[in-house]
Amino acid sequence: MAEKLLEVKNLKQYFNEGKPSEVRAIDDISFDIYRGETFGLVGESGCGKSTTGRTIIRLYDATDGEVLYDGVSVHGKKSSQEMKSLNQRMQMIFQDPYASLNPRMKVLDIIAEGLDIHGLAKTQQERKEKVVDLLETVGLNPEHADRYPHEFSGGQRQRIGIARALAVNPEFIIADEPISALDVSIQAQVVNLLKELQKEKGLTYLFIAHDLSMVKYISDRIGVMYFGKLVELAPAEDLYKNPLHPYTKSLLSAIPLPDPRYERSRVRKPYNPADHNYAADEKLSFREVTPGHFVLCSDKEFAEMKNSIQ
Amino acid sequence: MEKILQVNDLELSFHTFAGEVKAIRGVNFDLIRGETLAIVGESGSGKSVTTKAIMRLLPESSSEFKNGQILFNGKDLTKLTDREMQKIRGKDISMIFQDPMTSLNPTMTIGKQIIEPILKHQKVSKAKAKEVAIDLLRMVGIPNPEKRFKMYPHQFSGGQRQRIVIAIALACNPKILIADEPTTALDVTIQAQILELMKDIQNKVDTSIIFITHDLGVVANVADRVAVMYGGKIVEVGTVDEIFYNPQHPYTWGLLSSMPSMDLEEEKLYAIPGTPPDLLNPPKGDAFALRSEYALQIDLEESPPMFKVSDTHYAATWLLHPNAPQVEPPLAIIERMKTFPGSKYYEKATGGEA
Amino acid sequence: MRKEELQQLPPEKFERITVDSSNAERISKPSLSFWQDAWLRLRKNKAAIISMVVLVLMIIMALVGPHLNGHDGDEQILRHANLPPKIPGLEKLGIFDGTGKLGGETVNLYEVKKVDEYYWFGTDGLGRDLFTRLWEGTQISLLIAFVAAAIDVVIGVLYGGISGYFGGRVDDVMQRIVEILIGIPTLIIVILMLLIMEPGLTAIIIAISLTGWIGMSRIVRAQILKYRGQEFVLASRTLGASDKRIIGKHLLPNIMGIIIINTMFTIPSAIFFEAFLSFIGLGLQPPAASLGTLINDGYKVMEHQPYFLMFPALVISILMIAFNLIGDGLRDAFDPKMKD
Amino acid sequence: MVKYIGKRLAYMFLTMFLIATATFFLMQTLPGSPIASYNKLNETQRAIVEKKYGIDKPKPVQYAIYMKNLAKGDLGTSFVFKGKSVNDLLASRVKPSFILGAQAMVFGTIVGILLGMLAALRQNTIWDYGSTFIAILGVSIPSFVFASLLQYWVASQWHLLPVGLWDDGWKSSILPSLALAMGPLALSARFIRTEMIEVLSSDYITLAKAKGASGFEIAFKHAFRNALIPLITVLGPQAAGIVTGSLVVEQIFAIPGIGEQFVSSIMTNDFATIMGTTLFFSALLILIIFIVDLLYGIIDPRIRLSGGKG
Amino acid sequence: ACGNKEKEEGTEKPADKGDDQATEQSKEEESGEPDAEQVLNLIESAAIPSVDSAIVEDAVGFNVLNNVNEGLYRLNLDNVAEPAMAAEEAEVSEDGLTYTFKLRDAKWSDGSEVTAHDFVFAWQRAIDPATGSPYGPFMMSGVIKNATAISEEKMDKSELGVVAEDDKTLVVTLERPVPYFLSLMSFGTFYPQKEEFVTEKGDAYATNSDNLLYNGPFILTEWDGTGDSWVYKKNEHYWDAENVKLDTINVDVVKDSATAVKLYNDGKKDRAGVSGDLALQYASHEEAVHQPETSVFYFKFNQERNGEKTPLANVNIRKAIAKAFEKNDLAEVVLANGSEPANFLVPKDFAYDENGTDFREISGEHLVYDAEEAKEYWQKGLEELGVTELELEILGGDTELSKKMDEYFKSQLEGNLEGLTIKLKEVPFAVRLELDGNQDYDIQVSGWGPDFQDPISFMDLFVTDGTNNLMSYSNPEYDALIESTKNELALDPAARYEAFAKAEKILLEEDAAIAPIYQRGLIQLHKPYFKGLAVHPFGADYSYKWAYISGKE
Ligand SMILES: Nc1ncnc2c1ncn2[C@@H]1O[C@H](COP(=O)(O)OP(=O)(O)OP(=O)(O)O)[C@@H](O)[C@H]1O
Ligand SMILES: Nc1ncnc2c1ncn2[C@@H]1O[C@H](COP(=O)(O)OP(=O)(O)OP(=O)(O)O)[C@@H](O)[C@H]1O
Ligand SMILES: [Mg+2]
Ligand SMILES: [Mg+2]
Repeated sequence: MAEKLLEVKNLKQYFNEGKPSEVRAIDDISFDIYRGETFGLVGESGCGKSTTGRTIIRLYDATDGEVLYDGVSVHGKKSSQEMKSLNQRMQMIFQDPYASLNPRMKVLDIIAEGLDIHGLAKTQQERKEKVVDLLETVGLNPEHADRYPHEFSGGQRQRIGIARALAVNPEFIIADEPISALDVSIQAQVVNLLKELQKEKGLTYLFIAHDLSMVKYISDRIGVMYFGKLVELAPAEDLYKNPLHPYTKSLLSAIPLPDPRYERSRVRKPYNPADHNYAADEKLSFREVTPGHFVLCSDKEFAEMKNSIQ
Repeated sequence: MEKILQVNDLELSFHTFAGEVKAIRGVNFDLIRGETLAIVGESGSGKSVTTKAIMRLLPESSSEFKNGQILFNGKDLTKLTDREMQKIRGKDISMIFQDPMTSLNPTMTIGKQIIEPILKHQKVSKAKAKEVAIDLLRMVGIPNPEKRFKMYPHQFSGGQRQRIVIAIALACNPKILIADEPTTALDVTIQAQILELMKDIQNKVDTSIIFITHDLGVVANVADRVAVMYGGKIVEVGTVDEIFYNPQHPYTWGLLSSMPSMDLEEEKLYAIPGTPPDLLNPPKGDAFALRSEYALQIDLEESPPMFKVSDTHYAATWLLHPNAPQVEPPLAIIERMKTFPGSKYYEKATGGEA
Repeated sequence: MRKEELQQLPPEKFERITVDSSNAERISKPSLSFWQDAWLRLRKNKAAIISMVVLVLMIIMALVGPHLNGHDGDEQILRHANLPPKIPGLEKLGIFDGTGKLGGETVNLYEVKKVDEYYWFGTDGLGRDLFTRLWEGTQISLLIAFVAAAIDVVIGVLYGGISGYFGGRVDDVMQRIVEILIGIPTLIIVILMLLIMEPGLTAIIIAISLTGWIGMSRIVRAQILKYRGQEFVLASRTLGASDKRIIGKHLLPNIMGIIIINTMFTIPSAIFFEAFLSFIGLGLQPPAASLGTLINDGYKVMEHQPYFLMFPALVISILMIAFNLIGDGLRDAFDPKMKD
Repeated sequence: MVKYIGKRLAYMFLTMFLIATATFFLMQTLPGSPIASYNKLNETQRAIVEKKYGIDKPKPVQYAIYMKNLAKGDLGTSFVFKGKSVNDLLASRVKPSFILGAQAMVFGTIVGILLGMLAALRQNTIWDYGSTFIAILGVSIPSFVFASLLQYWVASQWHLLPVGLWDDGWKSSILPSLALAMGPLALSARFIRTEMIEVLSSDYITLAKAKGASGFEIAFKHAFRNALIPLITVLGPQAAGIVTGSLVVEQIFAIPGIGEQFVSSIMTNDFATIMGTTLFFSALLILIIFIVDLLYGIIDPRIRLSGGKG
Repeated sequence: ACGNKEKEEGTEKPADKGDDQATEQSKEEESGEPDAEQVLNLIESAAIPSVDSAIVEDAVGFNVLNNVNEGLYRLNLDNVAEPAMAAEEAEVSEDGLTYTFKLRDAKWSDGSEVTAHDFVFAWQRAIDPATGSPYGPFMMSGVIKNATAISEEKMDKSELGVVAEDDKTLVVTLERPVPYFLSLMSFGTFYPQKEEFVTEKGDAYATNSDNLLYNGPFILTEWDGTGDSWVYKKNEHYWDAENVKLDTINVDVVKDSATAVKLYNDGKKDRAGVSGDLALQYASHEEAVHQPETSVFYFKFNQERNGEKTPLANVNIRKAIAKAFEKNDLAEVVLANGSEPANFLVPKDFAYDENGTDFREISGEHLVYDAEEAKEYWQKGLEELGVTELELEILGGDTELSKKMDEYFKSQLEGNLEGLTIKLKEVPFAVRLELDGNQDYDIQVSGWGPDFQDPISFMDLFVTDGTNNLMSYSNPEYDALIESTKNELALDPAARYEAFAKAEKILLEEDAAIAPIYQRGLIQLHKPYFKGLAVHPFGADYSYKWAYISGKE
């Protein structure tokens, strides 16, 4: 297998720690992302997907655990130089194409912000040229550089966000629900673009979404999160064909497809955490059921899964 | 087939700083008692405006009815006084909005918000209204309704809030329920629950539902009939099977093609190029032509009328004109058509098989 | 279109054409800078435009007004003290003809005092021309308004910005300081200043700097708190932006609107704060007057010499209405939500 | 909740303590000694009097004593009103100021809110412009001008209400209250207008309309409460200011209030009274800010106390 | 005037002084028949800080005291001190050092007798430094035997030269002959206090109307010690109660002159002072009473500031400034309130020699406005100083009227004296006291109201190191003259007045140590039915004892 680009080890992120309002947004998750792949992360709203992304890029300081990027820890004390270099190699695309662009900045300046911060453009001329290149890369016209975000549609805005992330030549991009707020035809534009870029530049993605159908289309491997925990991780095809964790099954069964006949026959499988019937002393752990297919389960469940596969 | 609502030639504009926004440019459709009509179309195509026009919820200062009728039980809603309209809203026609996070008043208990339309439209006592409200909450699946009656919206999850909004909409057993993207803000599992709930309720109380969404999966799930909107017009309307398995309008093709299929491995998703039309200066002719690879010369000059495909199926595209050249729909669409008996590709497919 | 017409459409109309899809990405609006765009929208706001014209007129009057009627605002002609307004032309209409009250009787004071000159807005108790003094006062008040607005913006925005942006302990401490500052009455601070300061513009500015910015800082803080978690700020942080950059480039431009509106509240209070300072003795060096001091002097004799109060009150009201309408207009013009 | 209130109270005491300290030392730098007015006293007398008031001791000792007494709620003895405790002095003056202030606040806010609502509901009509005009006049013309105008017309010319003095029951309070009300009126009108416009465009108002609610119900049952939050934020400190009296208005209407007394105490160097009044004022202010914070929670259940803004 | 610290225009004390016009007016009034209802409504300018006769130091306090209590003497309608608690004129020894008073049968408001012991107690209490009485030592030192020593804690208070020979006989021993001693006896500080009552009340004494005992024409009610209103009721125990006609006087504090006038016009109040710009409008009002006071205002020229000589140490500069402003315009147009230009320090209509000749006629005018002369002095002064320009600061009050006046000075002085720049500093009273005390000013607008009817009340101010000098003025000749009036000339009125006249000439004409500006006047609105008001030129402002209502309705 390819080399590990990002390792997340026992990561925890608690908000308002110690207070009654404590939220365990991420509760001990571990996974790796390999260079060049797209890692999909799905789960219902509020399960901690964004928090995971933001903690990886250090918008939040982790409560516990470790994030290694290319073998280097992201968290902990860092010089501003080290921070900058990390910021350059790792970038993020945000969920909301409306909130993530400063309404009072020109597209040129939005995209060039990374160039300015990292001193990647020596002259105004070069700066402008680079921005124009980026705009073309994401399928926008050079004259768009002089405009303000509000003049663009959602899909175009999301592409500006992508151009901003690309400006610093990152290797790894966290895409936090980049398409959830867009309508179908525009979703396709953005997904196509991300795929093309990956091919051209060899990017690695962490692709966050709650819609399994798009995620399946774009991802190589998918992790399923439930209430701050990673419950299943498998290659995309495998996960879709062979979901093991009941939550994953439920999630898959809930996706409506643009096929009325299929819809009429689809049966949704509800998920109730209580159905696991874990005993008080049972230990849950993340185990590999088939090669590359991990599930959070107890010993008993593990055995059952193994059986059912054979 | 009782037509409970008829929208005829609706035209509507907004007056803004920049000029007149022609948001609705001639919309026609009927709603039949007990059915679910889905309206799909991309953002900005006029779905919400159409339904808000029915409810007369558009800002009076900036919106203007240019033409058309909205007949509800034979009454033209556009002609009613505010008072008369208030009697219809919430009682005969009610509405569910997209975002459960913002459509409940944050400073009012949910109980009060549910009781309000009951007290308003039915002559019942407060206690009785409360009973009704608690029943409704139970019906939409809020556990412990008696206890949660006195709680505020922020104390509920998104899915629960959307259920409450539905409960409010159902409070007076409306004849028409308009759901404007009721699940867009929810994740799939909760979306599925809400959709099931709506279907259940429709079976129980026999309302007609206008369901707005741009998610074709949802449409496939809930709709009896589908209307496709583009640029302030309905460009195609038909039963759900007709639209999904025998679509005629290039825009519908584009929409259906841009969804990834769970089974097929595609290299690249189909994406409709370009941006939606500028409704300030709507293009002459077919608004979709500029983005369509099937554009005809006439598309740029003349806007197409509704061509009949079947008794229930109409589409507004010059491609259906007898003089129009025959075009091949995208592959994914042909795949779909193959399974539809009325389609020209159907025979081929079965023939081949047979 | 009728059925038969439909049938008759010529076949060439049904030619397939290719539409350049990159064209479809084009935005039809002309490219404008942020400021041009704001200006365009401001220009559509009639009230704001009229107010701007009025404000410019007022500024012009403040500059040239003192030289218009040949009287000197500082020259005391005691023989001409306490004359009511008399305006050539209008006097024939029975208004502003020099009649005023004296000891309960209405008489033409110009005749009684045998004055031949015209004092358009009358004279004060020392026989100084009020027209001239009014515009000189307007000059000073406008100056103070601008200075106060500047202080408000500089100190208030900086303080509120820092407090809100860094939050936590910094915010706690800074907010306690603010509470103490509002807790100590201004009068005490001003009296202390009296001991160490020469009265004059510097003293006024310092006094305003000491207390005038607190309201602004609180509002800015609240706004910053609201914006600092927005995604575009996070985006900038993932790019490695410094705090300075985030505040300067991202936060401040977005809270401009509210800053402008709040400044509109600051201006009148500054104008009257100056009057209050002058009253205590820390303000302007006599014989200089300001709108505030003119009103302060005027309201006491309102009953008998209403023109004392009327003209400065009128000027200040016009100024305030103009300022506010311009402020509203600016806020709307800068607000992306107000985009057509 | 209890914990939160406890914490807030602790903070309030801290702030009070700091204000008391700051004022105490500022007071020492005020011109003249507190017994400046005793300038006829000879050296011996002066020494005795200073001893009597305890101002012969070193400053830190004086400070300690003052703070000790303050903790017991004792504000000391007036230097000008011989032998009278500052507590009594304040007590006798607070009532008129409070009545006027409270009436002005209630009247000003109610009328202001109505004007603001009217302006918002009839946006860009003559009502809107009229209400904005009144609001601007309210902030740009000082209360003493209103006071004089009211006194002249209503009392002197039309003889409808007393010219001044505090001897005619509630009648005496009407004009001064009206004059004082202009400030809060203007403020409320401006804030409510802006906020109502925003609230009226929100989804839940549309939903309320969709329920069939009438314009009146929408404005008062649904929108009003939500538009109130920003207003009470600014109104709180204003209330503290108005309730603790306004020098000029009290002087114009010859009302024996605290504002007037405060100024004379400053003019006569009555340190104990200055300190006492200042502390009274800040205590009230801090209390009101606290109440405003509690009100947030009552008006808007979303603002949980722990998250309430400081 | 009440003896107060320096007063200044705009403290807006509605006190007015009896002059001919007012006296005549009141005499005329006496012809009217009193109405059945005898209720008077008045305005005061400030709250009462204290009614303890040992503590009182402000105008309002002395006024209240004068109407609820009584000393040995009381000023009558003609402003002559006549026996009050004293049954008859005092017996004075040959050397003028011993005064023996016989007390009349008078009662306190609790019904007990007023005795000589009450005087002894009150006086001793006032001089006792522990009491902290501002006026006790000020009035008694150098007058009553041993007062100075007691006030400096060098002697016990029982050594004070006042003894109760029996219940009804009081003997006072003086330090030196004091020609105006009897007029002091009407002054509040010398009023009696009942020991038993004072001790019983302790700290609470005089803190409200219940904690006071009255022996004057009225008793005080509804005074809570801090409030802005109080009521006088007729004192049934007063010895002369049959001549007191008023039943009730309602008093409210009104600080704003315009409001006071409005209350007057509304019929709510029977008398109101008119100040500031309003005076102009009311000067010719038919109910206006127009009365000069005995307060005189002048420039103080500070000769030494921060240890250095100021340009004002130059006599020509001082003279130039003193003569460089037109005083008639100032009084008539700027002040316009009945004030009169002053070319003197001791006011007119105040002190008379034994023939009844006004001191002013004896002393004449000094430092009259003369722009030409002023310019000459100015040039001379500048040459002596070796400069061509001077910047001087005028320290003034922060009231409306004093500001207006300052602006007038600035314009006059700068107009007449080339090279002079005037800076105005207008500060609140407390700040001004501080600056005055530190001699931190150049020129100050200052004023003085007399505490008793004698030129010395003014002349004493400017002796070297006088408590109110504070401008480093010192002239041995002047000091000697003033000293002589207290000693060798004390019993020779004519020579004494000559000495005062000479001293005044030195102070003004020769040294221009100060520059007189004006003698204050006031305009009062006074209802015609309000009759018999006694207005006093010094001490307390008013006596309501003889006042009554006649013809109201
Ligand atoms: N700054 C914060 N302080 C406190 N709690 C937070 C914070 N940010 C997130 N949370 C909580 O952490 C949990 C996980 O949030 P997160 O935003 O990661 O969810 P998500 O999976 O991205 O959901 P969505 O699909 O809605 O974006 C939620 O319960 C959220 O309320
Ligand atoms: N109040 C308004 N003033 C001006 N223009 C409006 C207003 N409301 C809607 N429009 C315009 O009308 C057009 C149709 O809007 P509408 O809200 O119906 O779209 P939609 O199909 O519901 O889209 P979405 O899927 O984003 O909800 C848009 O171009 C929109 O900008
Ligand atoms: Mg998220
Ligand atoms: Mg919509």
